[in-house]
Amino acid sequence: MKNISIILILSLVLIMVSPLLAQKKNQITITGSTTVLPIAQAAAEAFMDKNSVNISVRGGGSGVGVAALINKTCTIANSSRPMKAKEITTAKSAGVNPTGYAVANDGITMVVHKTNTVKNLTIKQIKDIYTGKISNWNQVGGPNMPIVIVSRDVASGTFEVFNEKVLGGAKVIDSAMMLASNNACATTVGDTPGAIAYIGLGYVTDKTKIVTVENVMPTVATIKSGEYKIARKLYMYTNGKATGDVARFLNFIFSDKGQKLVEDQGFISVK
Amino acid sequence: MVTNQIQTLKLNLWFGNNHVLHDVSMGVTEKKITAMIGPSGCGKSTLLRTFNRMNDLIDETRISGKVLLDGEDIYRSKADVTNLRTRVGMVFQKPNPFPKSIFNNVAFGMAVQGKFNRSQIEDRVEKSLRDAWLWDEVKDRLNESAMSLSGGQQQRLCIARALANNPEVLLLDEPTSALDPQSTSKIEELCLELKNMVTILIVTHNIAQAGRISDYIAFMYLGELVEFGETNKVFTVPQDKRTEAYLTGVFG
Amino acid sequence: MNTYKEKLFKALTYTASLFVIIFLFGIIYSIFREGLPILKVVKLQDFIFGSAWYPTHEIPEFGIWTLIIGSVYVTLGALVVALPLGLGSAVYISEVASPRMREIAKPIIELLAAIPSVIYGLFGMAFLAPAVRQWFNLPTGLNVFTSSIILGIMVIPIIASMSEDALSTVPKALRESSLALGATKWETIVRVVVPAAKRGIIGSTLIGFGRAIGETMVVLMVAGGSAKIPSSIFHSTRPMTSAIAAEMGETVVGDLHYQSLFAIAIVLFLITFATNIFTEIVFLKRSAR
Amino acid sequence: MTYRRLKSHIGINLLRLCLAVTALFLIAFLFRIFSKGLSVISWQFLTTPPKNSMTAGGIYPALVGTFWLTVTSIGIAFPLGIMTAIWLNAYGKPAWLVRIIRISINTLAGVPSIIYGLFGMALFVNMLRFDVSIIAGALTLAVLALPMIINASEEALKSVPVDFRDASLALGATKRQTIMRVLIPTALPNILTGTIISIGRVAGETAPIMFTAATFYSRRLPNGIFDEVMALPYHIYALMTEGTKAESQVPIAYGTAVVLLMLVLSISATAIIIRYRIRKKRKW
Repeated sequence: MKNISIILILSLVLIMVSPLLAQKKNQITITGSTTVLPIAQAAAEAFMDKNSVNISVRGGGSGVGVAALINKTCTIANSSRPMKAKEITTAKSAGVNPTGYAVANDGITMVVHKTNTVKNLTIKQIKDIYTGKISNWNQVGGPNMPIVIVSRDVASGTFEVFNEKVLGGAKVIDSAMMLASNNACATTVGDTPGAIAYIGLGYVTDKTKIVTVENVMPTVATIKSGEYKIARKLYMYTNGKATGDVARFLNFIFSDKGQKLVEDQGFISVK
Repeated sequence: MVTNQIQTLKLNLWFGNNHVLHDVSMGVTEKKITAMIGPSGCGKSTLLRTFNRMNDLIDETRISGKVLLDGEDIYRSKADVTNLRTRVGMVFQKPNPFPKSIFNNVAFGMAVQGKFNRSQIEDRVEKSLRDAWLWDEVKDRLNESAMSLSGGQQQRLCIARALANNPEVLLLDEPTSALDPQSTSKIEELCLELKNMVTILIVTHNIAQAGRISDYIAFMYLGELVEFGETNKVFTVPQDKRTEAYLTGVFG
Repeated sequence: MNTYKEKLFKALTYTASLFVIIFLFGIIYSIFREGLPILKVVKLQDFIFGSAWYPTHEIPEFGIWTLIIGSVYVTLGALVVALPLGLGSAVYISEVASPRMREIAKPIIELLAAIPSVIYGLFGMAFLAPAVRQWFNLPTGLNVFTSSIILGIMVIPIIASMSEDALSTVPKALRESSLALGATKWETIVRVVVPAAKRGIIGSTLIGFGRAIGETMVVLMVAGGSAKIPSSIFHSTRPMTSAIAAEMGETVVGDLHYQSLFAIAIVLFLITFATNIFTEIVFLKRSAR
Repeated sequence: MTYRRLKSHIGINLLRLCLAVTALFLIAFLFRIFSKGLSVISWQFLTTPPKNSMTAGGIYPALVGTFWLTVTSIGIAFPLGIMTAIWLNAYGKPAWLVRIIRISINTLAGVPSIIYGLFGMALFVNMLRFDVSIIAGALTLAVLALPMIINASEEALKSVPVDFRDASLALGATKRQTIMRVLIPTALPNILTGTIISIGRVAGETAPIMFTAATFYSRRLPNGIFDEVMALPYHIYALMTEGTKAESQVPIAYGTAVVLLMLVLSISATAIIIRYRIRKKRKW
C-alpha cells in the first residue's frame, strides 16, 4: 500500500508542477503602485475599447510591481518611484532589463479637512508636524485643534517620496495613522476635521482642502516647472524595450488622448 | 371528614389538544405512602407532576379544576411556585445528580434559598444524608463528584437532596425503575422509614412494589382515576373490572 | 482482482489523508522558511519586544511588540463585546425562548456566522467609523473601539451558536430537578445549567478568540494603522494581521521587510496554535469524564 | 422570597436584553448594507464590467471570478476531504497516524486566513510559479476549506448506524463496497450540507486571495485556470481603498456587498434548510 501511495503523491505533485511547462497566456498584466493604478486602469479601459488585447490591472504596491517584473510574472510594473539600484541589480542578474517610462507627473499634495483655516505650510513645518514637534493647528496659525497625522504605510512609494523630499530620513511620530492607500488617506482626512495627510494629486476630493507648500500651489505649471517641491514622476517599467501590444499601449498613454486620461484622474501630463 | 393534605378537585389537564387528565378528584393522607399505578401513558406521572407544578415547564399546558395543598389552591394566580417546590419535593425516574460535589448537591436547595448559614447547611446536609441512609457511605468523600456514586447511591442522594428542603410531601416518579433489585429494596425500605417524616406519593410500574410499601393505592387508566382506596382493600376486592384486570396482569 | 480494487481504494483514501499533513507542513515550512532568516539580523527578543516598527527606514527597525499589543487589545475588546452578548443570547435562546423561537433563532445565528468579514469591514469603514467619530467627538473613528465593536459583532454568532450547542446538551433532568428543589429559573440557569455547560462555553470563547485575533480584513479597514501602543481605546492601532496585509504588497520578495512580515505570521501562527491546543485540552477533558 | 423572584425576573430580562442588543446590532448592520446597496443593483450591474475608472458599470468579471475560484477550490478540496474522512472513519490505522492527522486538521482549521494567503503566495505564486492566478487562489482556498469538509464528512459518516455497516458486511460485501454503497449514500446529504457551508465560507474570503488570485481590474472573463481574476470580496476592499473617486466608488462597494451577502447567505441557507429536512425525515 505504501508503494501505491508514494506513486499517487508523486503523480499529484507532477500534475501540480506541470503548469511550469505551460505557455504563459497572451495578455498584458499590469501590477504595482496603487498611485499609478487609476491611470493604468483608465488607460486599459480605453485601450481595450479599441483593441482586442486583454489587459488585467492589479495594485499591490510599487515593490510588488518591481518584484513581479523581476519574476517575469507581469508585463508592465507600475511604480511611483524610480527603481532602486539594488532592484536593478537583482533584475539584471535574473536576466531582466527594466526599462522605465515616466507616464505622469504627480504632486504629493498636503491636504487638510475642508473646514481647516490653515492655507500654507512650509516644508519645515510639515516635517515638524510629522515628527511630532508641532501638535496643534494653532502653532501654525490655525484653530486650536490637535493635529491628527495621517501617513501612508512606510513601505509605500508615496511615503518614500515624502520621506525623501520632506522628512529627510527623520522618523514619523509613532502616533500617526498609517493607512494602506491614497484613497483611505483621502477618506480619513475628509471625515476628520483635525487631520493632515499627503496624497497623490489625483486623490484630492471635495471634502479635502489642498494646502500650499512654501506658498506654491500644486498645479500643472508649478509641478512641471519644478517650483512645487514635493513632486515626482510616475513610472511604468517593462522588461527591455516595449514591443508589440505593450508598445502600442504605452504609445496610447503618451498620446494626447492618453494624457487626457491622466489628467482626468487628477494627475499631471508629462507633455 | 378527615382533611387530606393534598386534594384534587375535578382536575383536568391538556397538553395542547391532548386531554391527559379527566376529572381527577383524589385525596392524599398525611404521612402515608400513596402509590399510583396503571399502564403506560395512563397519566399517573402527569398527575404526580401537577402536585409540584412541574407540568408548567411543558408548553401549551392547560389546567382546570383545583389542586389543594393544606387547603390552599396551588394553582391560584399569585401562588409562589418555587416555594411550592421546596414544600413538595420530587425524585425522578433516573438518578440525576448535578455534576457537583456530593455536599453541594444536597446543599443546593438551601443554597438557592440563601437564608441559611454555613453550619445550618452542614447540619442539614448531614441529617438528610443520614435520613437517606447514605451518610455512612459518603461521609468521608463529601467533596467528591456525585457522578462517582453508583446508581442506587445516586438515587438515594437525590432523595437526600429533596429531603434537605424539609418538604411536607415527597413525589417519587418510578424511583427504582432504573436500579438493580438490591438498590430497589433498599429504597423501598427507606420509603417505609421516611413516611414517619413526610407524605410520600410514588408512581410505579411494579405492582408488587406498590403492594409492599403503600398504604393507599390509586389506579389510573386513560387519564381517569378508576379506583382509589386502602391498599389491601384494593388488592383483595377491587371495585372496578379494569383494576382487577390490571392487577391480575391481563394488560399492563 | 477484487483485492486489488480494495487495496487501491484503501491506498487512495490513505493518500488523501496524508495531504492534510502535507498541507500543514507546507504552511509551517513556507512561513518559517521565509520568516526565520530575519533572526539573523534582529535578535529574537528585540523582534518580539522591540516597540519600534520602522521596516523601511535607512536603518530599519523590526520590533513587533506594538503590533502584538494592537492585536491583543482589539481581540480583547471584541470579546468584551461578544462574550456577554453572545452568551446571553445563547442562554436566552436555549433556556427561556419558546421552542418555535428557538427553531427560528438558531439557523439565523448560523447564517450570520457565514457573513464574509470584508462586508463587516465595509460597514465599519463607511458607516460606524464616521459615526463613532461624531458621537464621541474624536479626531478619527478608525480606532480600537470601532474595530472591537465590529469584530465583536462578527464573533457574536460564533460564540452564541457554539454556546447554545453546549447548553442544549445539558440533560433536561438536571433542569427539572433543580426546579423541583425550589430553585427559580434564574438560579437554575446560573447554578446548574451554565456550570454544566462550562467547558463548551469556554471552548466557544477560545474559538471566538482565535477568530478575532486572526481576522484581517476588518482590522485592515477599520483599525487605523498606527504602529504605536494605543493609550486609549479611541486611538488607532495596527494589529499583526493588518500589518502583514497592508505591507506585504510593498515589499521586495526576499528582503528584510518581507522576511519580517513572514516572521509576524509565525508569531500569529504560534498564538493560534497554542489557543487550539488549549481548546483541545478543554474539550478532551470533557469527553474523558 | 420576593427578592429571589425579583432577581430571577431581572436576570431573565437581562438575557432578553442581550438578545435584543445582538439583534439590534445585526439588524442595523444588515439594514445599512441593504439600504445602501440594493438601489445600485440592476441587471446591468450584474452583467457588465466596471466602467469610467471603476465609478460606473457593473461587477460581472468579479462575479464570474468568484464563481471560478469557488468551484475550482471545492473541486480540489471535496474529493480530498471526503476520502480523508473515509480513511479516518473506516480504516484509521495506525492510531498514531490518526492522531497526527486529527491534530493537523484541527490546527489547519484554526490558522488565520491571512496566513493561508502568505502560504499561497510563497508556495503557489512564487515557488511553483503559478503567478497570481485562479489555480493559485483556488489551491489556497482549498487548503482552507479542507478541514471544514473533512469534519463535516466525518460527522456525517459517524452518524450512520453501525448496524447498516454490519448488515452490509454480513451480506458478503467487501469493505470498499460497504463504504461506497452503504456508508456514502446514507451519509451523502449531510456531507453535502457540510460542503455547501464551506462553499459559502470560501466565496467570501478575502485575505487568502489578496496575494494569490485577485486583480483590481480586468474586463475579460478568465480563459483558463492560469488567469488572474477579479473577485467579489476583494472588489469591495479595493473599491474602498484604491482608486481616485471615493464618493462614486462607495455605492458600488455597497452594491457588491449586497450581491456577495445574498450569494453567501443563500448558499448557507440552502445548506441549513437541507440539514433541517434531513433531521426531520431521519428515522434511525
